[in-house]
Amino acid sequence: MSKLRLTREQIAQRAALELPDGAIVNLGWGIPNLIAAYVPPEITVYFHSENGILGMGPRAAAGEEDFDLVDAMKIPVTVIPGAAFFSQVDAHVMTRGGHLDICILGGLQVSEKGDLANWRVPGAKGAGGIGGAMDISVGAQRLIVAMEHNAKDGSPKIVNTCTYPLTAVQCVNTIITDLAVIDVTPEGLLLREIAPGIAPEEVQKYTEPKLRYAGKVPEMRLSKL
Amino acid sequence: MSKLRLTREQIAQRAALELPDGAIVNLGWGIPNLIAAYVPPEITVYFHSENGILGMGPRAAAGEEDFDLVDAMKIPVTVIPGAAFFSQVDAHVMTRGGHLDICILGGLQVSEKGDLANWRVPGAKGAGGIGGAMDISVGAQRLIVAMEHNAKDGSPKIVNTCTYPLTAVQCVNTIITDLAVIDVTPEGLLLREIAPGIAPEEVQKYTEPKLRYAGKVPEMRLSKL
Amino acid sequence: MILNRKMGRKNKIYSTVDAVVADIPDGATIMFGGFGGAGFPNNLIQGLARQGARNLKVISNNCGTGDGELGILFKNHQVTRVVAAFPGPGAKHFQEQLDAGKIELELVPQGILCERMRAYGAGIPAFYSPVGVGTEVARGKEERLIRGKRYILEDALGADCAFIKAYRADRLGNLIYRKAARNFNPIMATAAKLTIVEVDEIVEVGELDPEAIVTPSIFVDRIVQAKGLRFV
Amino acid sequence: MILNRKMGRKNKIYSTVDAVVADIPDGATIMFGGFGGAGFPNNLIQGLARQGARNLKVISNNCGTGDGELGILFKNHQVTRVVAAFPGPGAKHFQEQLDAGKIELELVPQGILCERMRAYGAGIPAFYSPVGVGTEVARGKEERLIRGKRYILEDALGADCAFIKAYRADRLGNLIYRKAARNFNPIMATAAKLTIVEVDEIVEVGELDPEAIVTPSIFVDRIVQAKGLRFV
Repeated sequence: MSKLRLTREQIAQRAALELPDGAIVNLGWGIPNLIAAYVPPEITVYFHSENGILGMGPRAAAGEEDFDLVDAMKIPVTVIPGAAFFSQVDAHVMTRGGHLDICILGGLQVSEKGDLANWRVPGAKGAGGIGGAMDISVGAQRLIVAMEHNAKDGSPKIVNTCTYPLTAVQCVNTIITDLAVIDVTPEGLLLREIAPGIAPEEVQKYTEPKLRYAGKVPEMRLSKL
Repeated sequence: MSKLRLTREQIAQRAALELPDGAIVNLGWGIPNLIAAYVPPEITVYFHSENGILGMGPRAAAGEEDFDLVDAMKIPVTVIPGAAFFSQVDAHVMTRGGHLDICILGGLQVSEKGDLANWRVPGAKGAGGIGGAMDISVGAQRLIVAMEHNAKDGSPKIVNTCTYPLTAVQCVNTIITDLAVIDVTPEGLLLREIAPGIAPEEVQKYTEPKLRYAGKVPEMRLSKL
Repeated sequence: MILNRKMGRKNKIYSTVDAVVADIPDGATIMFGGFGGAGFPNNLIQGLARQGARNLKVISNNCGTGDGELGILFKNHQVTRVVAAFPGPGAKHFQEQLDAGKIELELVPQGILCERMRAYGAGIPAFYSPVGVGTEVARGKEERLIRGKRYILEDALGADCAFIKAYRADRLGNLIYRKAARNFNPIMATAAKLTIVEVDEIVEVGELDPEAIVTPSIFVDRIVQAKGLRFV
Repeated sequence: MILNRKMGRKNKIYSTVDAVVADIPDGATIMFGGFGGAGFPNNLIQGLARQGARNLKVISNNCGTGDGELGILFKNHQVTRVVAAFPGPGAKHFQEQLDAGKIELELVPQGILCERMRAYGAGIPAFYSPVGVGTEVARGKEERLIRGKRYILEDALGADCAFIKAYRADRLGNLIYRKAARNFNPIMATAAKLTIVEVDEIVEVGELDPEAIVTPSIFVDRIVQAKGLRFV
């Protein structure tokens, strides 16, 4: 594995740059959950939580938790002025109905066609749980997956065909990893940016499907804290 | 036509006696709209309006109208303590979802099987309008039709098969007219009560399908104002 | 149909009614809130009448009262198709043009009109309904037995644009309504590509109780404060 | 299943948790509100644990955290079937019995869980959904192309009883919730034959703002005021 891979925090920093000013955003489990801290200060984004919050703010300070005000990960949070509370059915009118501008989820596998598998590792113990990921994946105007490029055993997580249970088919627009930013296009995977010091050929080596790129691929930018 | 027929107000008075204490009730156009005035004082019923009110009170007094607070007939009304406002979609979750205890609608025709036609007279001018009647008819836990027993030309409105455009099939439980109270049962129409001074045979004469009755049929009771 | 937020999620407030409807194109499908004289976006409707877009497809409970509410759009011959639950006895201009064969009408049960719009907003393309089974409403629709009962298939109903009326908006677009003026407005807000709201009052962000917001800002694209205009 | 309002629409208030759950029969299908530690009817759950009904069919987002929330019902072997979106890593007792083949699990996407319950409450028997197309969730379900897109048919989901948690009830049963403790509770209230609510506080009729009531009284059958009980 390359020693030049980005950290999870750096993946989150890069992903934060994908957020347009004013966007309504849902962040999933894992690396996506780190992104809120890296939103560029010059823009405002509005966080949606599928348990019924629009306008979620930072996590609650220790000692100031209100356990009726938690995010989808059960963490006590705050709200910003202009927030609204609603039921979970209305929260998913927003997800499934295509009202969220951008959603960023974690991933176990993403296929060449943009299929996403992110809810169960085959053979893992426990019932697993779908949660809101299927509704979010299907409805997002733009779906980004933020994940490590390779599994712990080094196997590619960007694959020709997902072998893990699917979350949704042909739903992913962009993959942001510790090696690259890759867009899913009708012509295949497009290598848009690469981590500093990495060569496109190296990214290809860690990726099962063929990556398209031409000439010099720009370096991944990172958001400042 | 019998001279002993009840008035429209008296039909409403009789219909009011069908309301159980505590019932949630929707009243339609025509005679049903007169019923609210005759609810027995010893009971409480809660009026639902399909434009988004539960707990509708009497009409607003002259000079005190709030034109944002109207019933489904566009009449300025009031609300009672404990009322709630909601959207029209939620109002019809209540109708279609079977949450209303009892609904009383007007009728143009009711068939032996309880089919109801109440939204358009064939050949009448104008586009007509379905309004909320179809949703209400389908969802009511108990549907009563309050109407005159016969059309202006004397023809029966309780018929073997409706010839007017239907509102819903097999939805009516009870018919209250100026001549009788009739229940729709799996065995056919059951003459439950008759107007004072009317003989069962006379009611039958004004009714197309066969009426079932045995022995002495009780007189229609009327609610006091 | 080229209609968009123009100013994005952060700046939704227009200073005039004419500006907020200026780019509504000919042929647009538009939902209009309102029921029984309450909750009609009358200023937006008047603005659309001045703006003059034609060949409009209208989705609304009713079709105006004389020249009032939607009446002016029919009077001006701006509408060619209507989906409605109860056009209404006062819809004089609509009725004339319907009789003259100049307007196409789809009559829909009121609750199903609501439910079809909600389905669209919720990403549901179609659903089975018990309403209208065995009636004219079922004509041309698939019928299906589900657990022994008859149902018909109803399609989701969306629009290019929703014209709605609320009581108060905050500057982000969170909305509250007033009494029975709520009616169709919150549903339509979810079912159109572009939602334009006319409000009595615009308040600062944070002034509306987060527990009592009826339409969250996500569903609102353009806001204009307009003096009350009511046709009773 | 014999479950009813008992005291009618006018008198819904029970004085104890044990009384309000006393007649829940073996084999009942029960919905439980709550998500992420917020909005669980923990007092009702504890009451049901004491009452001892068995062979219960549970509909809930998750399956408890240790002994907390729904955990106690699994610990007591009171549950034989579960419909859930995210049983949860802390659902120890559930997991043990699932692994032992003593519980049947139907895993449902969270938004579809909500939507199926809403459909039941709204009189919609089934709807087409884009969620889960091409995944395990689609297994055994009808797939259909609608306007060129793939959808699967989802059934409405109802229950004999809903156990929910609200913040305040008035004496008629109108409810308001607190922040994200609203979650599944208002939906479940519409989707069960009998809805039992546990509240922090009961107020007089007229004390709740009619514009801000989230669950109108029509959906509530029994109310019990119970001291807060939270498993964090």
